[in-house]
Amino acid sequence: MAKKEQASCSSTANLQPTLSQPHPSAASAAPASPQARFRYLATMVVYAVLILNKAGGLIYQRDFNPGLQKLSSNDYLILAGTFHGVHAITSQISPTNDSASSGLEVLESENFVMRCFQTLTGTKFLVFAEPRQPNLDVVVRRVYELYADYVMKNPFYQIEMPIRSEGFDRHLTSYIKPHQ
Amino acid sequence: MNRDPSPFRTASTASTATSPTPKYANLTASTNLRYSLTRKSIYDRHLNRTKTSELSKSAFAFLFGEMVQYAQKKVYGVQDLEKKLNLHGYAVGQRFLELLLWRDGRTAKRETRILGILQFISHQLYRAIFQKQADTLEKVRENDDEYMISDNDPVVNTYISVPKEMSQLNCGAFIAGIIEAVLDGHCFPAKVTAHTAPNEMWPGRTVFLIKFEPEVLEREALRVGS
Amino acid sequence: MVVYSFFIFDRHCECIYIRQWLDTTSSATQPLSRPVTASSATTVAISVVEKPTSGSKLSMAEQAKLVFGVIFSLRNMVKKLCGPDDSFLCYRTGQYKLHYYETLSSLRFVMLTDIRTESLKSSLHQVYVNLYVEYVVKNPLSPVEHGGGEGVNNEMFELGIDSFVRTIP
Amino acid sequence: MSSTSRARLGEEVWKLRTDKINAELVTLTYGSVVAQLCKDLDGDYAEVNKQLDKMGYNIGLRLIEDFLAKSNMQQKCANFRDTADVVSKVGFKMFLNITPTIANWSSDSKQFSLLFDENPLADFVELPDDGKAQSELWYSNMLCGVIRGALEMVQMSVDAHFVSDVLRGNDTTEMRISLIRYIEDEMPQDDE
Repeated sequence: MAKKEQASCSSTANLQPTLSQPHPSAASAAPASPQARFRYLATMVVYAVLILNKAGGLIYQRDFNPGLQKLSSNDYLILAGTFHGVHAITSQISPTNDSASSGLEVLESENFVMRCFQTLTGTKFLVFAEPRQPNLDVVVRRVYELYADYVMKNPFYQIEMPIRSEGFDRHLTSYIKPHQ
Repeated sequence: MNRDPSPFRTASTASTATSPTPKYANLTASTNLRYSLTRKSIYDRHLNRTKTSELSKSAFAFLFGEMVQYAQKKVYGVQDLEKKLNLHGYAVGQRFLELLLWRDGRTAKRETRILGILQFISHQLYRAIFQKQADTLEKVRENDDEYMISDNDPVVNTYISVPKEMSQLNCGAFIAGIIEAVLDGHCFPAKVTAHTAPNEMWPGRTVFLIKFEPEVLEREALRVGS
Repeated sequence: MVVYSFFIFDRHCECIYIRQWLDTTSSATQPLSRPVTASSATTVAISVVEKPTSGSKLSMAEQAKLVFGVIFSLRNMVKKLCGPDDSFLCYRTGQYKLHYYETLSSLRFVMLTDIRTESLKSSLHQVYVNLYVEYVVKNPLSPVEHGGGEGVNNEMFELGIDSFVRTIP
Repeated sequence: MSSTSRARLGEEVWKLRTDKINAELVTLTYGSVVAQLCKDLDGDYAEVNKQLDKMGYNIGLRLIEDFLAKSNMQQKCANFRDTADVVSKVGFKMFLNITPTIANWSSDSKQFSLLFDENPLADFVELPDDGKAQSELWYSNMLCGVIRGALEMVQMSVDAHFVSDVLRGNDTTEMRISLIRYIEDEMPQDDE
């Protein structure tokens, strides 16, 4: 499916240069047809993607568009560890009394919005994008699917270790920057 | 490479006599395998039952990935790993060959020409196993005992990213094993190896280089000559 | 729009004001607890009318400490990621939204609301300008520094906060 | 979540979000793996079972992510009965296009069985006629490892093993799954 999607994604992107109204997709389910999904993502500006393993260790970091400062790999490691701790605490201080309080999901600053998606297995996906980026949920879910395909199914990837799968990079880039 | 037949007898040896034993049916005197009375054994079910059935590609990807990791633990270096994968493919290829020829029934044609067998592989066999035809079938100009079948995106490699330090490895050696088994099965003994040959559209493109044994060429020459 | 709690931290990273509202649908009802009055050295002693019904079993002081830990880390993270001119606005979990506003004088205003509340950046700015500066800073009786929340809990400020919370859309 | 809605989810994920492949390729590949193990361990079937379970466990640790990503499941299972539904009606459906029936619940709802009236891994298979295999080898043991590995990644420590197999001449292929305990999330060290 990935190969077909990639082909359809590049073709539809240049067919509709003017962005139609973003596809009103439900928060969790991605818009039904792949074409619709890619048309409205055409002008997506994602700054960076980070992936943390369930212990908070940084296993993937990639910049896609300028927007964030360039940090040293060590800074990213520290940032990931801190965020992991903060994420756990944000669910502790939840004022509502239902027990299953999730941790931080969206972080907003003047210059970026960050969507944090934590899987039931504890892996965290952080997607940084421009503040008005519509519906980051679809983007982060797609990154998770690509991770499940091109990292988890790669026999040369060792679980919880940094990701060096060329296939994952290739498909992530063609998804996030389709027309370059 | 030894190719001793694997311990599993192929499905085609059916035996029918049933002697009444209390709990298990013991089909023939020669075997002391137990068969459940209430359940249909594989001999009772039609061989074409799973002809078009499908499983998820992920299931295959995880199984194949684990097979690669298991093989990798037992070998040193890319060549040995490819040999192991080739062996696995060979076992699969042997069974697929029999299954396909049985399914062709009377229409099955015994290939006698190199081009014939290669077309059988890149069309019928590939479509039966991978649900698509091989992308190209070429002859290597320089030496006449070599042919090439290419696949733009072999299903075994879809999710595999080979690390740089093992860059010559191509897990398509598994498919090379399948091709080799089919060729051997048709008395066209050959060595088949998988090579990565990417182009800008298909980074995962793989070419299966088929190198026939000398006697195949002699026979071919006789046939062409007569 | 439901407001759960409101915190003020001074530049010494100390919590000088906590206010919690009953977790009911109406925006703000009778305040649960009088604000924090604490001697700066010891832990924050809270005079609480009743046990806060907010879900978390944490005491107010613990919650304040955790909230500060979170906003401080996130604030630094944002600064690291985007440089000094960027500032952390808010974050949302599945259950609540935390809004953050920091003055140039490193006074930090934090408000926890339900997740549907829009950005409160300008509202918190109003709280700072119209309430905090007017009724706390300009209040001759209150000390310059508010170690342990001293002088922040004066009457006018309280009323101001209450009426203000009701006006937030 | 009722079991019918789980079944619907499984059906939907199988139809809409799963790439398909020829089943016989998977069957024969699995066969070649088991055959290779029997050769490498020269007929020590107990060891082959263990190795198959270990390989399955490694797969389960990874497969769970594919399962969660494709099934879009956001909440944890309410209880172990719900887990059984999800494993059978969504997991097995999505990967092997079968839905084993759930049976023989223990009174404390901590143990259940999966009855496979269809097992794609065991097509065409007949165990070796060496008088040992039919009483020692669990041909599809990799499935037990997959379940154990996958559930461990979502904080459930379980034991899974086969109790009967048609290939052994039994009337049913039954896998017994029992919940050992729920694993608490490790808390990050409080570095505030």
